[in-house]
Amino acid sequence: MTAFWKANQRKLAPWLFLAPGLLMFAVYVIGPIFESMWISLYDWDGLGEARWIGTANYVELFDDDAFYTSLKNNVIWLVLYMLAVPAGLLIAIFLNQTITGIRIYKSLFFFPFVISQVVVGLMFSWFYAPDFGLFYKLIEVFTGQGIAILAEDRFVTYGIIAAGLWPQIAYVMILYLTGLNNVAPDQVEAARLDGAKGWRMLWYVILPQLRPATFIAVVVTVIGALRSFDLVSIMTDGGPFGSSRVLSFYMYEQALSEYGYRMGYGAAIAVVLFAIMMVFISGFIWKMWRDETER
Amino acid sequence: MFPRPIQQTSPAAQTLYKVAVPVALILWLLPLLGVALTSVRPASDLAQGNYFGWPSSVAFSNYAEVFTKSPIAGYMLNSFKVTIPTVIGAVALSCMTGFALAVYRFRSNLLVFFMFVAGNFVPFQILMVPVRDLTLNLGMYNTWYGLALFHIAFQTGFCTLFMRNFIKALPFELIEAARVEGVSEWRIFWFVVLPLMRPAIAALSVLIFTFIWNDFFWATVLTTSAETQPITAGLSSLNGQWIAQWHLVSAGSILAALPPVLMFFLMQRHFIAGLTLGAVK
Amino acid sequence: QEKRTLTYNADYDPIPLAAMEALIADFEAANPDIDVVLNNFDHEGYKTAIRNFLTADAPDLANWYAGNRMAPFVNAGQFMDVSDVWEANGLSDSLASAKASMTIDGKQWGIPYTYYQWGIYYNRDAYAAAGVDLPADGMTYDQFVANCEKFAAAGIDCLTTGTKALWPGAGIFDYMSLRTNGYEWHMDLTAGKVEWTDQKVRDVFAQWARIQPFITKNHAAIDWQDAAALLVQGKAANYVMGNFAVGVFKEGGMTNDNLGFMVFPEITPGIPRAEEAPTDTIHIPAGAKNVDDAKKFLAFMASPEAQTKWNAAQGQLPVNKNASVNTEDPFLVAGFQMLSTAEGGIAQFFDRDAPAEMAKAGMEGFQEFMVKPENLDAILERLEKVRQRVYQ
Amino acid sequence: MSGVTLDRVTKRFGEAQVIHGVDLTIEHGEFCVFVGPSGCGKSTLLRMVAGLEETSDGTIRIGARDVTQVDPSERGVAMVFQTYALYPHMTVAENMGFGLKMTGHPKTEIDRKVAEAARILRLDSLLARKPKALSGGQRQRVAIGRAIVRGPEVFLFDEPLSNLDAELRVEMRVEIARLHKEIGATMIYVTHDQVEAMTLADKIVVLRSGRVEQVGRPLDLYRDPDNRFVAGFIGSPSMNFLEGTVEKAGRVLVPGLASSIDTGAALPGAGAQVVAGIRPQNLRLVEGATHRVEMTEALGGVSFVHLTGPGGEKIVVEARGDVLAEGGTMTGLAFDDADALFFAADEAGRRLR
Amino acid sequence: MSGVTLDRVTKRFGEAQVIHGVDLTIEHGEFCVFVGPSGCGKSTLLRMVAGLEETSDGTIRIGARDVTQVDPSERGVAMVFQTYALYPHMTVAENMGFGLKMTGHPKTEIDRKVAEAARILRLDSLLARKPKALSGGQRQRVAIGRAIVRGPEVFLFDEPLSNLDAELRVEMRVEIARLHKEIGATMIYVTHDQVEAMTLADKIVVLRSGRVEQVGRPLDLYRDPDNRFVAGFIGSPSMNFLEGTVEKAGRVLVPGLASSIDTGAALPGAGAQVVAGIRPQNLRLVEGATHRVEMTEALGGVSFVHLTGPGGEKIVVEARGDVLAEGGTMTGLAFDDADALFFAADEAGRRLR
Ligand SMILES: Nc1ncnc2c1ncn2[C@@H]1O[C@H](COP(=O)(O)OP(=O)(O)OP(=O)(O)O)[C@@H](O)[C@H]1O
Ligand SMILES: Nc1ncnc2c1ncn2[C@@H]1O[C@H](COP(=O)(O)OP(=O)(O)OP(=O)(O)O)[C@@H](O)[C@H]1O
Ligand SMILES: [Mg+2]
Ligand SMILES: [Mg+2]
Repeated sequence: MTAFWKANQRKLAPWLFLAPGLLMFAVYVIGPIFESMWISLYDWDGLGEARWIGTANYVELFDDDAFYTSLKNNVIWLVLYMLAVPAGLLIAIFLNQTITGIRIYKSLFFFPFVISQVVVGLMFSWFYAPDFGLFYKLIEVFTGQGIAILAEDRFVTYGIIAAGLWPQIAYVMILYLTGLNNVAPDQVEAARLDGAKGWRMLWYVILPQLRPATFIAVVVTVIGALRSFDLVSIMTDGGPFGSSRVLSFYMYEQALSEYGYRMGYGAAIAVVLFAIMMVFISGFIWKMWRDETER
Repeated sequence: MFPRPIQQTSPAAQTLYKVAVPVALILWLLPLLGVALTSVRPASDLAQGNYFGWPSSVAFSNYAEVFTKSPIAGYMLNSFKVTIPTVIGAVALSCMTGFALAVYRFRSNLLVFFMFVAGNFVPFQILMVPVRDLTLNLGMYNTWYGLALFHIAFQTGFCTLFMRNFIKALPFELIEAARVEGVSEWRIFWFVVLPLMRPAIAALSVLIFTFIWNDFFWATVLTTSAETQPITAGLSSLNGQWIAQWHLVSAGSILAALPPVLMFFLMQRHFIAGLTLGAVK
Repeated sequence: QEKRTLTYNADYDPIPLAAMEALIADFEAANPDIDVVLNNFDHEGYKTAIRNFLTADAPDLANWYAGNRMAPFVNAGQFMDVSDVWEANGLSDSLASAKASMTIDGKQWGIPYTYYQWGIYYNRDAYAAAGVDLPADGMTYDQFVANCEKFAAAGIDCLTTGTKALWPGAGIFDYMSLRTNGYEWHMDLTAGKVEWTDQKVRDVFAQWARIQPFITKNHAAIDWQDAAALLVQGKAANYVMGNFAVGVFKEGGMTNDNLGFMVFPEITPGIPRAEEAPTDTIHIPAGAKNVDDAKKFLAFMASPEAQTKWNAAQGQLPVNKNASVNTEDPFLVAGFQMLSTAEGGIAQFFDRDAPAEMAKAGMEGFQEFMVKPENLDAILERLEKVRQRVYQ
Repeated sequence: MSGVTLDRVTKRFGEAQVIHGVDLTIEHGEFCVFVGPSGCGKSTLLRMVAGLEETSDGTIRIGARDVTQVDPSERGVAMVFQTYALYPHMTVAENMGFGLKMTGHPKTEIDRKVAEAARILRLDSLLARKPKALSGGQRQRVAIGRAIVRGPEVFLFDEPLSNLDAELRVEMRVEIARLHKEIGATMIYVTHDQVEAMTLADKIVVLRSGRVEQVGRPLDLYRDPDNRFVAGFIGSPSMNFLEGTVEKAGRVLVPGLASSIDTGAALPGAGAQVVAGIRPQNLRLVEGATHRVEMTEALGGVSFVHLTGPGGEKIVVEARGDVLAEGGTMTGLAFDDADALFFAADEAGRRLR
Repeated sequence: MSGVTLDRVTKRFGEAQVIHGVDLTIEHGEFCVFVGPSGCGKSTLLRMVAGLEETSDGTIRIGARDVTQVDPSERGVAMVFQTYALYPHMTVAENMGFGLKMTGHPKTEIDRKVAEAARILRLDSLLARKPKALSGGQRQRVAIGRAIVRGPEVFLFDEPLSNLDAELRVEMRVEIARLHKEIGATMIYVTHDQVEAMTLADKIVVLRSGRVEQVGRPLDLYRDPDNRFVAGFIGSPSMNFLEGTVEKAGRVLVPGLASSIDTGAALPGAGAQVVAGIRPQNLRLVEGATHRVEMTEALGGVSFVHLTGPGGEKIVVEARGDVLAEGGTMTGLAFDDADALFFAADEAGRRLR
């Protein structure tokens, strides 16, 4: 036994170290992904027997207006959420100075990210609240007619995205602040000698160096956009009349909410969402794989 | 350094900057300030339509009311019950997985690693139905440990990415030196690597604390009653009860936000290191 | 002495919660060996929670609703057959009015203990402020619409509602439907027997469209309590609501003097008047551990004494015909009067009469219609699609 | 005319003063090397000329122009950094043309100048590569190319070769010498390396703690240092320093060398302490038993023999060929009196001439 | 007895073979230095001896024991890394005692051994410090101390001094020599540095691309290299190589030196091409006009004169003192025929003896 252990210690050790984590992860994450794909082929209300229906859930999905609304909103989320990247960069540049107290300022700017999205959602609901919300009032002052953002199917998604952007910008800002910290000072100096200033310095010299930060910022922003559930749930519950749904919320609604309990259908939505996400995950993994094997 | 240090610009620009930063900060935190202000606004102010003016008096009683008239204390306790074991569990597991993936060369190393990474980015909705089922079958539905167990498993993905990159950045010679000295693998992990991982552990702990404390989705999926729901889900249902009572909603929100905010302030350096190290590496 | 616990999951708002706690105290006094543990849920959250706790961690008692709404649980075997309780306590007689809505496959699956009428609550002060005559008995829809124009001129919302949670809109629809096409047709519609693109459905919406412009603008952004505040403040004049709202109105400062109630006005003349009165019920989950005591509690809740007491406190109507109505409360009296003279029939509520999925889609459609009446065609086509799938 | 003139130039970082009123004139076309121990202010001074550090006090002139307050990009200087500071995302050609592009030169002109610089530095075949795909020496050449392209009046180099390995350093050193000859611009060069300083410089500036210790031609510094610091700093292996006592005018007793030395230097009065300095190259092992051989390092062509003097003084002798004096044996030591230098025995160690 | 014997040792990383069947015997107590260009496999070979890399083929013996498949911890070797690899969270004493503690030695014994090692390395006063609070040289001493404590049969050093600055390197070099003398264990030492190799080694192993080019005592390699590669690699500045033609037996015409050389080496037939090698130290400038002076690098004690031969050959001459031959002038070149070495003109460049 000990002899065997001695001889194979280094072969076995990694697997022993991996075992607990891998087991948990397999049971709770990897397994369920496939299970969901399987469930999406059933009609099941979570109470009785599941009924095999093949791809019927997907067929239905492709003829479901609510699904398309969610999909469209998801695309809007994705696109607009990307604003967090330039916005975060701007704030980071704005704050990348050394005046007294700047550390406090930076952490206060970062605040929204630390706060739960539930709380953020409540804050913005209050901000948008008709009749007395600050935003409503502001609009009223400027246009004479307040807008209840969360009751307007044209604006509601944008209103929620704005709430989501708030913490997301803070997150991106921190990533960029760290990135700016690591910008090679000698390159900046070389560029100064070369006569690059302001925007051109940013564009030609700084941004290329911030590429890793930008990459991560984009990744977390994409993930944030596609996972968006909390804000929709808190602020509108998908309303008005379902116009602010996104896939992640619609999935929950179909599978677990008051009028839902179509587990199979919900799983099908999740699978579609997963497929979309997989595009980005693959990209990320591909880049990581390249980085890993390069060394 | 970019942009050019403000100290090198004209005095006027410097003054302008020193004014601009706090002003920008106030605008940026406007929603938060509004809510903070509302949380100490007496209910009578709201009834009289005094939403934005200075509160007629500072009503800390709102907080007292939140505590006495709602189970918010219980919700917060539940949050701690879920969060703390999760932090410990996920960090412990990922120290080991991270060590295994960073130190050993074996065939499926990258494969396992990428599996953790990919799993970490999965939209968790796809896990919802099976995980809920699994938790039900394990008899852990609507318990803090059922929720914590899932969080541990799921966070292990991110933590592994983080830990692995951290250990990878340690000098590998340390491990080789120990091997030449005849130290067994487990002891290398325990005596050589683990002590060096303290900063990473601190960073991950605060990070995971915030993530889990702020989790809402799984709280709604895996818990249902006031006895088990953490603060996020609790706040959401209280919001359903406190219609038009913004002073209470605000006070509750502030309370819910407080622990992660405190955590962030106390452990700020670690927190930011965690965010960026895990991400940018 | 060891007490037997009886766990009870419920979803009461504060007022009914107090009433139920008082009743539980009575019950415990009468049964000193039983300890009732009440787990109270957020009203909205409860509807999600019940699915989970029924299968995972069943209590001994659970609140729910009559009608189609309990069908999924009954069909999935999650509720216990309590016909024996009905039998033993002669409930078929005393609860006769609700027996039909409690019966599936010839068995009873729970105990109804309260219902409440819907109708229009109005603010007399708002009427006065706009110079509109107070509504009188037998008021027609045309008159109501005419009043709305006067309210609009005075800057008051004629009709208010808060549809953030969707269901308040369904109350309006139900009345539009019941008044336009009658009870039988409405029940056919919710039972999936009528196409949503049918002309008669369009008739209903055509009537609705007449008052749509006078409904509070931001109704989709606010909860029903917010809308109640508008009524209280006199910013709105009328509110199609259930009787449970009276408590909220009064809490906001209204009194019997300025809060009025009227029957929803007649639209198509000659149709027998039907009303809406959702019934709340208590059930024993199939997974209950203490079934004997649970049945005892059901019998207790079915008793005229308990129902009298609870409904008096809550301001609702008891189902037990032997119970008494609080005559001090003009709204209860009016409601009792209204329901007892509703020759057309009594509907539960859209989301209890129609299956869940249809209900959800329908309520979303109603909300959309109230915001964008021009989308009617698209809405109806969508609902028809759902109907075809749900009832297949 | 583009010499560089520093006039009482001072630099303070907050409280700390790191450059103490340096006066220096560098002629047009001269190759000037700054040397000195780490932290003495070489880089700081260079960066002040470049405009990358503000000048706290004093004036910097390039040619006739006072550039003390002028922006770096307008001083007509180009700098080559120790780390190369190439833009990693640009190709070699883009790196070299970047400065011209920023100052709005037309594309054809940029291409022409880049091609010209690439020719001078033999980089033609690498123009399309990214810096990552280049060796250290090639990167350094690109960094120099980037400087050339802008056609500056003054080139500044901050330890440009210290990241290269020994072989490449030699090669690049020759390259830089050739470059200087070819374009004839004024160059200021910071280095740690004796050989670079000695071989490249027209003029060496020895700095210590932000002050100029001596300025002069390389061999002048080697042969005729102004003080003990310069004497010890220039030349490798270092000069041996030994305590001595003035016997009488023109004669110093140096016990460490076991002899008295006749000198023409202006000595203090008899009995005063002085320090004698003599280079390892100027010592010879002879028959005798005054010194103990500690160890011999034979490097092939040359050997370093480590001796201990009678009073325990450590002395290094450079011997030609692979003389193998065994550790532990005794030996004698010979030298020309004329090769010995004398310094004051105080902190400053002023040369006695 | 704990010499190290490598027998046809081979290493493959996947497809790439980096060590090609190395045979090598290192005697007990010998100080063996591996040198060779970067990437030639020095570290790999050392790590194979340590057991940190698996051996693809062949046998490694320490003393009489075949350790090819033995775990690093049981080979009785200790290794000192270029980066020191000290455990940053342990004190010096803990660092040194860690290996013993992990293998279950009693505390008193550990303390004794650590104290002993600390004495040898003069680390006594630092035992309670953390590595962070040590200078580079002290860290390196601790790393060596950690190796000593375990009392291994074989010490392995992988460029232990290359992270130190020039001055400290010299000091630590002497330290390591002293240590070897004191404990007399077998040592294998990898370095890039000529001086370290020449001064420390009992035996130098010159590696190229995973093959042993020559093994021998330092001065033997310097004087008597087996091939052109070794001749060029050992010695600084590098040997000058010039093309030559065999005139007749025992005589080679070397146009680059403008002369014919008599030699006892076994030459190929008349008319054949050979390569003549002669070290810069063995060349003298004399009156004449055969070579053009390109440039002189005067370093004070010594000067390197760069010449171009009649056919454009580049030749370096090391001249004593600060001979200043002006660039552009013509000069003659003299040398002893005996100092010239000859090599085959092919790729391998085998020495002709
Ligand atoms: N930004 C700064 N703030 C404060 N002190 C500085 C700064 N830059 C340099 N110094 C100090 O100025 C002195 C000179 O630094 P400098 O870099 O010019 O030395 P150096 O001669 O180039 O040294 P090295 O040979 O190590 O490069 C040092 O004591 C250094 O600590
Ligand atoms: N893990 C590895 N996988 C693949 N190839 C490797 C690995 N380690 C080393 N090599 C290759 O083996 C060869 C020898 O490497 P090694 O590190 O032994 O060289 P070295 O002589 O120590 O060089 P240096 O002087 O630069 O340290 C190199 O070509 C290197 O690229
Ligand atoms: Mg410097
Ligand atoms: Mg190596």
